[in-house]
Amino acid sequence: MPVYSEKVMDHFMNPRNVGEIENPDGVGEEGNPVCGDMMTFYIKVADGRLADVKYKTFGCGAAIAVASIVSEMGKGKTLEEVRNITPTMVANELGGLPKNKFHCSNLGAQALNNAIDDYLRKQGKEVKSREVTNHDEEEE
Amino acid sequence: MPVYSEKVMDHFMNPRNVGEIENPDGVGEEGNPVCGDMMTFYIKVADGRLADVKYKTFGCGAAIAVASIVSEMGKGKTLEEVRNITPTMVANELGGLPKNKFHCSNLGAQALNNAIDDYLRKQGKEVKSREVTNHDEEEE
Amino acid sequence: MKSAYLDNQATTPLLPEVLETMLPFFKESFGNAQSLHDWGDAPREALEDARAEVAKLIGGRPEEIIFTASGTEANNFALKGLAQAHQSKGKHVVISAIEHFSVLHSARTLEKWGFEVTLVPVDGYALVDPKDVASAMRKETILVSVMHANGEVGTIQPVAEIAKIVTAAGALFHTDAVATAGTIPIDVAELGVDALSMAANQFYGPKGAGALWLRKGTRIIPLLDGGVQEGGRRAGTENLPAIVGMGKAAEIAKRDIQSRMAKLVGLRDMLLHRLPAAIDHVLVTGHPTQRLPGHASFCIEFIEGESMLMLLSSKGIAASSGSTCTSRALKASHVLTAMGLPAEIVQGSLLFTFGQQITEGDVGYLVEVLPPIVDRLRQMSPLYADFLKGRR
Amino acid sequence: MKSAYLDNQATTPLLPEVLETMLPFFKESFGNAQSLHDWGDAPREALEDARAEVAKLIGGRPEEIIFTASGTEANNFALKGLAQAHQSKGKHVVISAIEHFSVLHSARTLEKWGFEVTLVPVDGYALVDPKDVASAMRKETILVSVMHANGEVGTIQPVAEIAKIVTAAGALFHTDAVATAGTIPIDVAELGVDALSMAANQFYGPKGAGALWLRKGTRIIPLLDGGVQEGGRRAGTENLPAIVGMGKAAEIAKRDIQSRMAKLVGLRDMLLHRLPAAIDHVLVTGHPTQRLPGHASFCIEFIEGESMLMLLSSKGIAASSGSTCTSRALKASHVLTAMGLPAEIVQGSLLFTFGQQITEGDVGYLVEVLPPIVDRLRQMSPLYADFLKGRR
Ligand SMILES: Cc1ncc(COP(=O)(O)O)c(C=O)c1O
Ligand SMILES: Cc1ncc(COP(=O)(O)O)c(C=O)c1O
Repeated sequence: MPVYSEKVMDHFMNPRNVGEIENPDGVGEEGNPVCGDMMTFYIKVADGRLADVKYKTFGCGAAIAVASIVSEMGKGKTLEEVRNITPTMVANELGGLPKNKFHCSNLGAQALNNAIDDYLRKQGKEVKSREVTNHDEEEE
Repeated sequence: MPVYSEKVMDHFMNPRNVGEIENPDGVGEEGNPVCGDMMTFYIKVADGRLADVKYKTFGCGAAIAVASIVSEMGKGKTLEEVRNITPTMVANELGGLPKNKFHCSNLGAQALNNAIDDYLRKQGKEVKSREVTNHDEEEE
Repeated sequence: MKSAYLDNQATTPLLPEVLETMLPFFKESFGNAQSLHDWGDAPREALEDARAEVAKLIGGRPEEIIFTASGTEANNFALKGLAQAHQSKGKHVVISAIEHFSVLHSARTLEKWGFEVTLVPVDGYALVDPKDVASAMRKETILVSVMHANGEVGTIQPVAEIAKIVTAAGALFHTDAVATAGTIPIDVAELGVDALSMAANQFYGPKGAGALWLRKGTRIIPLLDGGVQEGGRRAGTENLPAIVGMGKAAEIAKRDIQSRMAKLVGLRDMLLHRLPAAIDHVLVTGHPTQRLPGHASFCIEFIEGESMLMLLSSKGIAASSGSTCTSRALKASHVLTAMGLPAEIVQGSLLFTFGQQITEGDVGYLVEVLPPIVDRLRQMSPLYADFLKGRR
Repeated sequence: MKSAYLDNQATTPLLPEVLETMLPFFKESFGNAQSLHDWGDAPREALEDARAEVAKLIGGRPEEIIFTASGTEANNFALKGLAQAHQSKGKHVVISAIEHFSVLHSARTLEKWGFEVTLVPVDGYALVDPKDVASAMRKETILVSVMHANGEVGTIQPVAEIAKIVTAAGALFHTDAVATAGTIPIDVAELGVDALSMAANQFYGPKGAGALWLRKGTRIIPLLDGGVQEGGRRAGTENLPAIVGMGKAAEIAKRDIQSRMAKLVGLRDMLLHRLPAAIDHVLVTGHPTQRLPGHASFCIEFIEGESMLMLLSSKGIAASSGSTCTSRALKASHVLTAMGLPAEIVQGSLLFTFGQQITEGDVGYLVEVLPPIVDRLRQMSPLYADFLKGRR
């Protein structure tokens, strides 16, 4: 019984969209105080949508897969749509995560949100830092 | 690894001198308060020696083997010689006894001694009940 | 020489097909179930499969199974772990007087730790009266442990009835099902218990694997502190081969339990009837009907158990006894004593426990060889002599 | 695909000849070692033979060996059992900061039971300074436990020196030798300890068997209450096959220990030199010479252990790590932390533990596949990017 789902393994072995964007419209970092993992997301915005998403990540297999799937989930979406991505959605998209790795899904969604915050601030908008949480209680 | 020595097994499977003596010169009983085993020895005395020794016993394999070997050790011996039979001598004669069965060797020597006491009393001699013990500390 | 292993209570033989399922975990799948690399995958999967099978055997959920190394460990874990976890609610524990030593002595340890323990008596059949449990309960009672069936006399307790009383009083109820799990059908929901102990070597599984079923959400303090195995409730590298064997044995037991029982009950009843017919002054111990399927226990008067066992062994028959002399600690069976049997009767205890390997021929052989053995020992017995002379 | 199992610290594979000696006890010799009839004879004899072999491995006497089901159980037994047995003399216990969780968490349980526990620190090599033990000792110190070698960084402690201090102060000294027994020579008399834990699956024996060696005459309170097995100090039906396997594994280890060590030390040193040469920013963790023969541990900067393990696993290599992410409890290795390594360095922990099956080719293969893995992960790492930009 492998620890991770096939989807997680696929995104871990072949992470999509890794890297940095030169002159990004927004940069968002997030670190996990529990495990020390870190993610940095870079975004390009066009027509209110994420035209490009890239990231760097320091962390476990789950963290890398989460970053990869979040980059895919975010790309092409409107900022509002991205705001609605919850950790549970991320975990589900990956075919589930081990219980003790669920927090990684949080990390990805949060870092991408932070990048949007950064973009909006650069646009001169006032932004309250927001915490990405589940709207539901699916997390055990 | 059998629990008992070969000698114990031999005396258990083929106990010598089992039975009662009609009109014995002495009868000695001994019961063990720890395990509930009981032995009754019957003796015939002639010329200051045990001319015959028989017994009945209720108890474990060790108790039966002890009674048997004690009857053999006692037969033909002078009363004084019999008095000197210690539990350790009995156990040694049997090729050793398991630690928790050592008390059985006590039982046999004691019951035979009690029979001698009984004989002496019948002879009108004054007898102090004596406890059979080891002179040494071989018992662990 | 003929031989018959009639001591399945001591341990059952391992089924060859159970050993087959264990072997890969001694060989290519030797890895540690906690390892993240590929060597951990097969062990981890097998561990969870076994958990599911063991849960199914007793109608529980997989996540409610905590593997241990023995029935003894499961009992120690239940008694000490539950008492410690719930002591803020009270420090009173109730057990029956005929529990296995692993429960009884765990309860003594609890006393040393400041708990109070009440022993509930049994009747002449070794049955616990649920009313006695009810009256033993106090406001501060946190835990009751009454075994499902006793290994020495085979009596099956009215566990469901007792569980109702205990649960209504707000205490936890543990049952030692080491003698019953895999032997008679068990459904933890029907029994209404909170915790249940079992051991694989009682149902043709390997030694070294036991389990505590613990109702979901029930708090317990680990007995073995350390790593994260078993959800942090029982540390130590998992004994994968043994656990896998327990899973397989559970699966087979679940499948075959009715036919196994049918076979044993018939032969057991045959022995329960034929032995007292063949030997005078024999008592059947335990309950006439509420008893384990393969369990026939007796007391043979005027003689002692160990010497019978030795002579039976010389005829190729394995049995056991609750006599003082057969106990390493030189104590008479606390079970037979609690049933009110006098000391010299207890000395004549003799116990035959059948397994699936038994045949009708074995029962016949036993009934043929035992009477002369009894005779021979009685001829040597001063108690029997006294009896014949009318002195008893 | 090539494959190399470099995680022998998690568990060693079972030697085929050890399995051979175990098999009869799954088959014809399935009996209970406590049984008085013939079925008990072979198991009883095998049990005592195994006890003698395990005693011989560490220079103890057979009657000083108490079999357990794991190293974890031996450690729990030692800590809890010795502390409880001697608490009338005082309630202070000393352990090192880098003990295995089975010692560390047992000590926490002791704290809940009213004992005081002092943790002795280690230096950057994970070495305990005997002077620190000396200054941790108090009048009421009854027990000190310092491991023989640490499984995570391989450092071997100056146990004999510490034992002298502890003994002179009148306290008992236990050492967790799970990582060393069967791996390096041990003589309990030379070490001067009072109790020593070991586990069979660390020296090519089976899972499910461990032992506590306890100096003759030392009082201990059982962890597992129940029957009379192991002299009444550890109850529960003996796991005969596993114990027999432990005995055989001990016999072989005793015989081969020098040649086994020679083989491992050579390959270990090769890896300790070649890996830092092949990869930049690599730290060797643990002591350069005072370390387990087959033990090579590192921290690879800027990346995390679990992702390295997964990529190694995809290349057929089994290893382990002390990173937060590889721990189920999401705690960074308390060992690496106690050595003073910063959190982000600890995250890059990587540990290779060799067994007798290893070849020089395996080391070569590892040194070939690891650098591109590290490269790939560093390319993804924001920490590495920062480093390159001179921000760290
Ligand atoms: C009812 C009962 N409980 C517990 C045990 C202890 O089991 P183990 O010796 O496997 O630890 C036994 C053993 O026969 C038993 O019959
Ligand atoms: C030093 C040390 N002690 C104790 C243990 C626990 O052993 P087990 O998991 O076999 O119970 C280990 C396990 O690797 C260890 O390395």
